[in-house]
Amino acid sequence: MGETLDTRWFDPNRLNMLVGLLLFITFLAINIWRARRSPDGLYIRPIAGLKALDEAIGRATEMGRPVLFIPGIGDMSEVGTLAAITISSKVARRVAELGCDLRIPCYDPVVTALIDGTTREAYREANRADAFRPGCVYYVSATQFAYVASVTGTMMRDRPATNIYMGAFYAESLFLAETGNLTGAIQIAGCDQVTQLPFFVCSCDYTLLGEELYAASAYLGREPIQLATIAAQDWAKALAAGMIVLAIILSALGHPWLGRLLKTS
Amino acid sequence: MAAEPNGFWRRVLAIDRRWIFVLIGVGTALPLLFPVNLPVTPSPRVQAAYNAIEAVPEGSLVLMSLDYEPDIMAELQPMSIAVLRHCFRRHLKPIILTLYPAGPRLVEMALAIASEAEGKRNYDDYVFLGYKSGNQAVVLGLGENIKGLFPRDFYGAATDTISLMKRANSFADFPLLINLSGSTIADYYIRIGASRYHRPMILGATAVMATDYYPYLSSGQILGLIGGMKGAAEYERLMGIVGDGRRGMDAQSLVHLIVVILVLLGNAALFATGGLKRRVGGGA
Amino acid sequence: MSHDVGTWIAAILTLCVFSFLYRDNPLYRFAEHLFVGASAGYLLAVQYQNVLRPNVIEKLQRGQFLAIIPLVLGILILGRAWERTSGIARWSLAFYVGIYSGIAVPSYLQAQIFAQVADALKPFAPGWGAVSSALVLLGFLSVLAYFFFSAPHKGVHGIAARLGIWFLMVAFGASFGYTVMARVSLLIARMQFLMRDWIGILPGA
Amino acid sequence: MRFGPLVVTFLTGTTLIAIFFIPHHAAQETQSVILEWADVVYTFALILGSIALWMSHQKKVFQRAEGWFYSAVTLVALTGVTALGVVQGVSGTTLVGQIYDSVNAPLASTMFSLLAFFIASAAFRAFRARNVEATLLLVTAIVMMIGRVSIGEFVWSGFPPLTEWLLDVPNLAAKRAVAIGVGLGAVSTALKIILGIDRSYLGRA
Repeated sequence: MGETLDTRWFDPNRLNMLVGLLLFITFLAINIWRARRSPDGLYIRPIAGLKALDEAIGRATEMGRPVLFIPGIGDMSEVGTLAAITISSKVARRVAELGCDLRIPCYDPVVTALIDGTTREAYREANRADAFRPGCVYYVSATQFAYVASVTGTMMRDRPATNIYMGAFYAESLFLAETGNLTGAIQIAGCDQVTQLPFFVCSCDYTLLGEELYAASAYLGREPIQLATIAAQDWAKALAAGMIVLAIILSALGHPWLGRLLKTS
Repeated sequence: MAAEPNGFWRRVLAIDRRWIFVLIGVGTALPLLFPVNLPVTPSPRVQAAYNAIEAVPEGSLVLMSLDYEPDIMAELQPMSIAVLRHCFRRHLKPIILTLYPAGPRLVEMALAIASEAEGKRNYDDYVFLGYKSGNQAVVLGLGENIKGLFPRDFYGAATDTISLMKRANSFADFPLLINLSGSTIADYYIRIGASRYHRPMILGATAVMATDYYPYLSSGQILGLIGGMKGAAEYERLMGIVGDGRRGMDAQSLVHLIVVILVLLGNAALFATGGLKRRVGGGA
Repeated sequence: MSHDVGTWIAAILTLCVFSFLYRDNPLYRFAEHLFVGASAGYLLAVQYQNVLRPNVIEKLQRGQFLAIIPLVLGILILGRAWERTSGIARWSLAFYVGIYSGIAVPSYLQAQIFAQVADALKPFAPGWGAVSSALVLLGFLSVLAYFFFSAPHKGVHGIAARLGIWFLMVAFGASFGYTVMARVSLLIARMQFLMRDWIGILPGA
Repeated sequence: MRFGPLVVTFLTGTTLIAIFFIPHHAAQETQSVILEWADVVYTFALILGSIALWMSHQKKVFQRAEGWFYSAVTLVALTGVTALGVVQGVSGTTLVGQIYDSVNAPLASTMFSLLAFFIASAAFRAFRARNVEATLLLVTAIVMMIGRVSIGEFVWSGFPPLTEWLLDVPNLAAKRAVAIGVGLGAVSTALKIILGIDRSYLGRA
């Protein structure tokens, strides 16, 4: 049943995606250029949960209790995890400045290694390298509910004042958020799994919905280039919406070709 | 009540969550002990899955991939048992495999129950190939050479010596694929087995996953869809048997009812204590 | 009552976990620590059997020396164990992050953007279906408006974003209600395990 | 020192994006080799994490810190399961397989089933009709909960189709918009990393 080996150097069925990708990179380049030219020229609407993040860390400092940062149970193939790493480093920096205790239990071992590095760096940048406690970023278990068991145990015993959930979450979302709610912690969540959002919305004080999570990681940096990427995404969204409306109108008039252009394999 | 206005409703609002836990626990256990067997009406999607198996000619091979682990077996195991029994009843010959390392024990349990109920025997009526690691790569391999992928079955017999396996070389030899899956493995079977090799396929999934697969149903890539314990109960109903799916349905109904009553009670309490007038920020 | 040791262990551990519902206690703490150790150990063993042995050890034994590359990359990661050598782990992490970012770009583009847009392009269904189709389009556009960050939520955009939030809330309610069913099924199965497989007061299998 | 790893990320990232568009068998084989290497890197990260886990619990046991007994449980489980699994293998018939069946599996499924309790308490607490958004959430959730079980059909035969409509129309609209937004956000996040715009993962914000 030997299938003949594929010797094509390009898959023509994916041309539309290549065009889409190049178009998106162009959007990025234009917006980065715009941001460089006038750093204050880009408007990005504020995200409610982010202001709360600062206050929540402040509250933990006042109460003398730890901040618990949970980077989700996604591995590196999930972009939510990448956003979680960026956000964790901003949170670590703020925690280092204020001088409270930080704990980051991790699910994925590679993510653990990455966050360990970014957290050390964040403490160094805040000139508090001495305050970094080795072991505050730790691997628990890459088994969903073993991770949950351990993290909820930490919540019940160490009583963190602030729980921050950022990243890719699955069934454990409700378990963690309900336990955190029971301990009376301030809870801020952000997750890109639509099916888990309702549970965070019900049990947390603030929830970043879907792509607000990625926007947050750009927003926290407040670097113009980072914000430029959000603007580029907005352009792409507008384009997608426009094309959908146009295609539906066209096909109602008997021209379904636009829809066919978007079919992928 | 007059002395302490809204006293009852205030207590309702401030109820310890452990009382809710007790209610849920009792609400689950009681119907299991004292079943009333509420009626179960099969949905069109489950009926379609049932019909797909009915349509396979007697004596045909069917490929069954049972891909889940113990943590979600509650939703998929009753389904596996019901579908296996259906295949056996129709004198089909299932070739079974799993893509999860902890899967074989569950498959063995399901096979033990189904084969005993329908009086079927290993090697004469079915073959269990066991577990193979590699997810997508395995599904791709099934389209090429099954015996190469599984040189031995789960019990160590060489697959080229098993008479049922003589006919089983690749997807092409199966008039029906059955995938009962708790994960994205379902996508691989749909993309590769159903789409690339154009095999008729039915899918069983967890209740949460099931909605994500409706589009494949309307596009015809899968013929039927069984979702969660409820789907298993509907399947059992079609088969005229009582399994863990149907046994669970009373508890399922009662717990849902309890949750709904709790929510209504909470809102009544909020209304009675005037809490609704306070403007509170949105959840999001 | 069951006579199987495995069933007894499973049943006792099940009760240990259920005890968490009352409050945190030594039984739960025991189960938690056992679970963490056993699962971390199981993963290590599985990775050894399924990855390290076939992809590195056996390959090197067969003289396929290309397997040295992942081995070196892997060993570099271990540098993170000490402060002084932690910098060298960056090389393997950079490799790893590069791979998954590279995979993410086309796969999200395909599965999340193109597939969804293509799906949204289906012509309106006839009759009453058209109302539903129109609602889907309206909901889609308004939720997209909510996620449009470059403009403040004012005027028409503000109204659209507000409508978007309403659609989101309905979707969340649907997900929530739908998930209840799945979770209750899992609890039913645990109860069945305790009452049938362990104590034996429930009939049937 | 950081320039090198950035180049590595850029090269692996762009290579994997390119492979997506190249159906040539050599490209596809390259991809599987790279993924195999990534698996090895992951395994070493797992070893690193497990060593750290072991050390932290060992420290607690030696110092007789609060809860040292529980740490001892983790240590024994971790060491025992790893050793047995590496020596004997992990399939169903081995000792590790049996430990998995009577320890890991019931613990996982019981933890999972606790969600049935939590989903009820979360619904009771959070589903309060305080404003339009919360009301939409709660009404949809109630319809879903009632409509998808036998008792719902019993009360009103229109419930099941209503739940289907909720899933197919408002739910679909919101999910689709979120999916497209998430997809674009994911693509740009990954691109930022590949192009070196976002270097925070290397330890520089």
